[in-house]
Amino acid sequence: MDFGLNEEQEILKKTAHNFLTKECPTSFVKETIKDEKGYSPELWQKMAELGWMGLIFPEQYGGMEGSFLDLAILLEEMGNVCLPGPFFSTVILGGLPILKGGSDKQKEDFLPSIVEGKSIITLAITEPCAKYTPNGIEVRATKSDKGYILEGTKLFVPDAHIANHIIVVARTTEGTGADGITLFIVDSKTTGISCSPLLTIAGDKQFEVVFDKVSVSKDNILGAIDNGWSVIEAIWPKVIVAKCAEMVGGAQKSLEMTVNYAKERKQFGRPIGALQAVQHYCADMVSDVDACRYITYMAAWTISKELPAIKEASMAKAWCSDAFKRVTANGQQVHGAIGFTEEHDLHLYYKNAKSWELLFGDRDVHCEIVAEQMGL
Amino acid sequence: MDFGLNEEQEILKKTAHNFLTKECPTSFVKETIKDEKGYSPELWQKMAELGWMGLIFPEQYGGMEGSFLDLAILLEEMGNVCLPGPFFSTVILGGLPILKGGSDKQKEDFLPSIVEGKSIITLAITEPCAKYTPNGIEVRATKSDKGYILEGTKLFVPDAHIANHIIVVARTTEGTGADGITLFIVDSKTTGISCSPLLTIAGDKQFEVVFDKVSVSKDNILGAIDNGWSVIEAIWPKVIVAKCAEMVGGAQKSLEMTVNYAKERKQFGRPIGALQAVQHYCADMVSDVDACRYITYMAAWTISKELPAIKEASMAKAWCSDAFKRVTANGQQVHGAIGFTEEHDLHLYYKNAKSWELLFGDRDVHCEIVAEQMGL
Amino acid sequence: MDFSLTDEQNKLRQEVRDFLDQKLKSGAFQITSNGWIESFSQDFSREMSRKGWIGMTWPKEFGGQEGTYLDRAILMEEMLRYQAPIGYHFLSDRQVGPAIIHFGSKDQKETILPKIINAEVSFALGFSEPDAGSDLVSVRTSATEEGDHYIINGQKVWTTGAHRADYIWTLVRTDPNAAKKHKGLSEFIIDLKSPGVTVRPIINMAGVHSFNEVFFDNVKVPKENMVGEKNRGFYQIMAQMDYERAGLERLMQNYPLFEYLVEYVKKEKRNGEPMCKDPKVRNTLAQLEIEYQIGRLFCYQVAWTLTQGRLPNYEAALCKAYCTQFEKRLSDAATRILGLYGQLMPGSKWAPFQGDAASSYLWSVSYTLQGGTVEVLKNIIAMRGLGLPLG
Amino acid sequence: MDFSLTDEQNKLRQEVRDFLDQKLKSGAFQITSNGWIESFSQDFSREMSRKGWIGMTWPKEFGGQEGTYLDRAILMEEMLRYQAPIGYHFLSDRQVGPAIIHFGSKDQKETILPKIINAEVSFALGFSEPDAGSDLVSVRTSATEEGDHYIINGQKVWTTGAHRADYIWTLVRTDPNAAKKHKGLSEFIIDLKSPGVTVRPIINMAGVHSFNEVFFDNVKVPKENMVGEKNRGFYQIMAQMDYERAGLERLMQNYPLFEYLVEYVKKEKRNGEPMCKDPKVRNTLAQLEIEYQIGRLFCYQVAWTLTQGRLPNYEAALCKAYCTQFEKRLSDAATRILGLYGQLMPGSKWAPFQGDAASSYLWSVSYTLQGGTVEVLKNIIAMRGLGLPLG
Repeated sequence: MDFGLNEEQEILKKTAHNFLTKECPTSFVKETIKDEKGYSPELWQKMAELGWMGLIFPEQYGGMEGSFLDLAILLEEMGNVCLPGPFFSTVILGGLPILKGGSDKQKEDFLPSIVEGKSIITLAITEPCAKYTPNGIEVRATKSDKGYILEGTKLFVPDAHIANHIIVVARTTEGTGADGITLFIVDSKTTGISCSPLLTIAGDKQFEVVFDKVSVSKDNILGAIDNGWSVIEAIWPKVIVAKCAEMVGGAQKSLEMTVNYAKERKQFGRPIGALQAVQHYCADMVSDVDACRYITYMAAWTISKELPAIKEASMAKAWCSDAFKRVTANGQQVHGAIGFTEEHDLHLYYKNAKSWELLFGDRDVHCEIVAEQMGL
Repeated sequence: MDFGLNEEQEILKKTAHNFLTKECPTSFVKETIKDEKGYSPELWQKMAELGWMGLIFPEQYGGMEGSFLDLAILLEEMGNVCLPGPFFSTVILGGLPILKGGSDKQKEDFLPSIVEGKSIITLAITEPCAKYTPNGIEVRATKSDKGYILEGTKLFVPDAHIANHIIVVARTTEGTGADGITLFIVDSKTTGISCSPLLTIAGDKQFEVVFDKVSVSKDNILGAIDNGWSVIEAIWPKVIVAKCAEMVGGAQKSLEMTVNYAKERKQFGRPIGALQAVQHYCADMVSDVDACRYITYMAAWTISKELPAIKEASMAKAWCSDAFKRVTANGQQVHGAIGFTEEHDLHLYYKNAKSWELLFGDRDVHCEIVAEQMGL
Repeated sequence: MDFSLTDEQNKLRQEVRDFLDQKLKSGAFQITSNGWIESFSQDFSREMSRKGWIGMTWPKEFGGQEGTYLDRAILMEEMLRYQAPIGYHFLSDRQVGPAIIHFGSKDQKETILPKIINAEVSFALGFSEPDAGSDLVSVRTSATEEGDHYIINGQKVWTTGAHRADYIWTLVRTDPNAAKKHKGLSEFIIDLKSPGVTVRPIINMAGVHSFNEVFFDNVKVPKENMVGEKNRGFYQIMAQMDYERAGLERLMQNYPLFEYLVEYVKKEKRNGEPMCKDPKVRNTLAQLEIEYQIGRLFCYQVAWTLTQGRLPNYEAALCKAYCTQFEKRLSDAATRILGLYGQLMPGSKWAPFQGDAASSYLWSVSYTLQGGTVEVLKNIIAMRGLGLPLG
Repeated sequence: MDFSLTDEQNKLRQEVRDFLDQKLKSGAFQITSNGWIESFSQDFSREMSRKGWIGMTWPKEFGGQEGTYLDRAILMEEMLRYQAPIGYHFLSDRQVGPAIIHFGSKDQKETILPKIINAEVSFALGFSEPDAGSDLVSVRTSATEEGDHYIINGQKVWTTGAHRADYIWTLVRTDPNAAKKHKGLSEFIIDLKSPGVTVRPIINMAGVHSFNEVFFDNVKVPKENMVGEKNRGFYQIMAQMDYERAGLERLMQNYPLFEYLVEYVKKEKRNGEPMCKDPKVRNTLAQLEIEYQIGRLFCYQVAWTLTQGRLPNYEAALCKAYCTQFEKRLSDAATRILGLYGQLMPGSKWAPFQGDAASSYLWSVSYTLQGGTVEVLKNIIAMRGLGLPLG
């Protein structure tokens, strides 16, 4: 048992923290989420230079071959500053499926480009029924002379407006199960693709992506035909735990802001942090934050060891979904009216907490998975 | 709108309160629940003399023809002192079905005797599957030469050891629905009936009642053959709201005990009631208690007006189940170790709260009914 | 006991509904959570005035209807159900008018009350300051006597609607040397167009300009604008608070969300089955319905108490504490039931019921803060209602 | 980071399990929630002693094994999973021994520690008094110097196991005139067989004689029974508390209930379907599993910190606050899942798993009170862990 970071991880954490604190202040975050693009190409390039996009990819593609645990540490720092932009989409939702299911050629085509910060990729999985399960996949890929024709609507696709490529989860054979689902790597500029922006609570960029007779070739298939879901399944614990790592960072920062405020803000002649109600809110918050951290890192470690992690990942997401939200709500209550203003920073976390609770399934969704894993 | 009691109700409430405070102190409650009989025949007779057993029965049977609201007021006071004994069984579970479904002869046979305190009656509805729904009824009544043969096991039957008669809910026609269920009023001394006591958390008397080829005549049928469930259905909102009324009284008393303790008990040089955490517990408690009272009395009033009350009753039971429990748990936390002792009185309420939460369905059971009533 | 309404009360409710249905049809407003206070329409308020629905409970001598607080509860319940645009007169009707009736001078009653009732004037409330939020006793904005005027200096904050109102009702310090700080405060009515008043917008986290900072720089205010007794302002305000805390607006700020949600899950299907068949959805909505009905009983209990001529004691604080927490749970539950759709904001493509859920989740932060935080309210319940000692 | 155990640690766990399986088979005990501390068996403790499982983390010079706190956590986890009868030595092993190692005299170390390790002596803890519960500083039981003795007068309460133990470890007032009350307290070891000691049983709400009042009427105690420095007792105790708060016993007092429950719902059918197919049951049990796993991580984090040679700061308080609240939710959820069966007490016909659910619901009242209430713990977290000012 070891709850500590090793030396390299400490350095990674510290470097990331310092860099992001400097490059991604909340003023930048607020500007960026109001901006249509939703990210800064300059910052993106700097992050690539630090090797972040390649942190977990093999050296042969220019990556650093770090562990998933390393990536979790980095993501925690990103969540800590509410970093906007397509890192999650590109590395987690885009890179991981390609690494897992891609042919050698596909890996060579995409991974170095991701690592160098030249390629932005995203994953189009959910549809109007808003599910992450095989029975939620109804977009069709019908065989044609040249390959396949994609037809249907994907919803809540992150960063589709800036993605060079979109990995599309589509049904190649009728049915509702996992069999018959195929992944396609599609150039986002292919004729027939149209994107409409959605307005989200957290200001992150999500899109409706409509595929209107979009013609793709066989070479665009990622993994085996009809067996694409296995790729999704394989990377899914990573996706979930990566999101949890961001939540840990966000929760930590919300706690710190609140504790600092409770020390400074005076009412009734003394700091409000001396009030028992405020102390108890803060104590509940630190308990929630520590719990988020341990349960998330246990899952991240399990993934790093390449052990089965479905239960661990769902335990983390179930807990973090509630706890991060609770932490930000308690933080708001301690802050009072000031936290309700746009000028203040706390709302960024409050909004992310709600957004990330809903993304990839909330507590109930993941409790059901845990129940299954318990043999219930 | 009128949230107050009328003059007669105020008198009833005050009389009941004074009588019960004097006749049913907690020392009496503790003795009685440890006693095998579980009630005091002397007190029972006094209650009959006060007219309580006849409060809601028609004058022609010796009753006072009071409203259901009056009964709720009385039950609140009974819950307030944790009155042990078979009042609930006899009047609510026994008397109401007879009043609703009984023939003239049955009413004459049983109601005056109930009113006079001479008859104790109970209802055997639940079975090992522990449900209050028609699909939980598997005890069979098979036709025989002389009438019917009862066969099967009833569980959680209150006061079966002292009941003169047991109303048995049995299946006369195969199936799982409401049709085919018949009620029988059975003399508890009939051959083939055996009772085994259960040990319950609240110390109330419940029994396993086994029917081993128990022969009953047609005259014992209460209501129509195969249509007994309609009687249960008709009285069920009353059963539920009657229990809620007891919960209101128990919650009120738990609150009072706790507030008094918070004023008297000193730690850190002052009454603990000055601590914000204790103040907030107490504020939550009074909120819960007031909510229990209003939602329960709204249901009781609806019943009194003979309006449909399924939703109102279930709203009350769903809420009171959680709230009374929460009130006693908060009360315990404010009391500290002293409340955990048998010498103290608070545990009587803590135990009743758990017991009554589970009886007649907890929050989830009743939320489902409310959902149905909402058209969901 | 009686949980029904009289025929007259039912008639009133129907009348209000008919009026609102007609206005709704005419496009005068939309049903949106939190819309009631945000929408500011003098025209709409004038129409309500003509119906006798402003100053409904006030004495006839001041132009009121002498209706009961139950009548007003019925009126408000319908206004909130529809989220009618009552921002112009709401604060004047609920709080300013009654305060003038209780504490105002003859002249104030004669000049201001008719204007409120006729929707000719709109008020904002200026109590909080940067260092006086929950702790109102610490108010520092000062009023110094100078001839027939007072000179006001200082700053108010979280002033809802100050950018649209005509007057601001303030609590200011008239005796900086009072031994006990709460004995040096007075109430003033200040014209927001007075020289020296600056209103600076504050944008809230829902992106809406709802409240403001208000700065006073040597603002001259006639002496007759003081309300009630000098240096008794704190006591006056405490009495007014019970009215502020009592209303259905604390239960129904996001009521449309609840109705939208129930309808939505009945119709919307997920994999062939209506969402309302999901046991979790059923359980959540049933629990919310129960909590809502209890909140409604709390509100009506307070209105009934007022109608009886008694002041609600701890009950108003309890009602507000309970109801605002309910509203928070409602907005959270709504976003969760909607899942990914729960993150979609007003104006977004695909947003169910105009993004009411996400928007309400943002607004809900303010519910348990405004007009006394839940924590302060619970202390009031404990001390005033239960007699627990001062903490 | 590493969430796995070493081969040696896994071997230890297996060894403990084998031992317990064998004892279980031989009928030495039954698996019942809350049984671990209630069951008091010197024989069983002697067998554990022979295994080296008492004083496991203590230095070898005092007869210990110099095992790590992680080893002890593993040992305790299995003991609690089985609810082995460890009441005889538990408090001595967890608290009394380490306190003597830290603060005791050479003589105390030499005479008492071996007896603890060999399960020859059992200790009770006498801290609380009728007027000193959460507020330990107010302890009034007095120790007055008289020749080579102290004379003890006063009363302790909530003393677990005092009716079975040999000695009581007490906090008493040695300087009634200390300017600061917490600077006048000292720790003493008192023989419960001393003349003047009276032990009066207290029956708890589960009907069990678990704790006691202990009265001291001019009890003579040799001076050498004072532990540590005179008038430093309060500081010594605060340090000991971190050990008290750290353990898995705060998470697993009713652990068997959880395992019983999970097995029960898998097997038991209601109307033909296993209970575990009910979405509500699934959701509840999954949530409990997550909460349990988090509690376990909290406990292991504290053990790891101690193993690193660092004292857990706020973490021990946090761990206990979290874990005891989990245990309460568990017992409540269990009774609800069982429905009407949830009310059946130990010994009742038809009671599922020996009435563990109902019984645990009663015991659970004490979980968030003993050894520091949840409220006191949260204040410690806020002040010690987060640096918030004294309330």
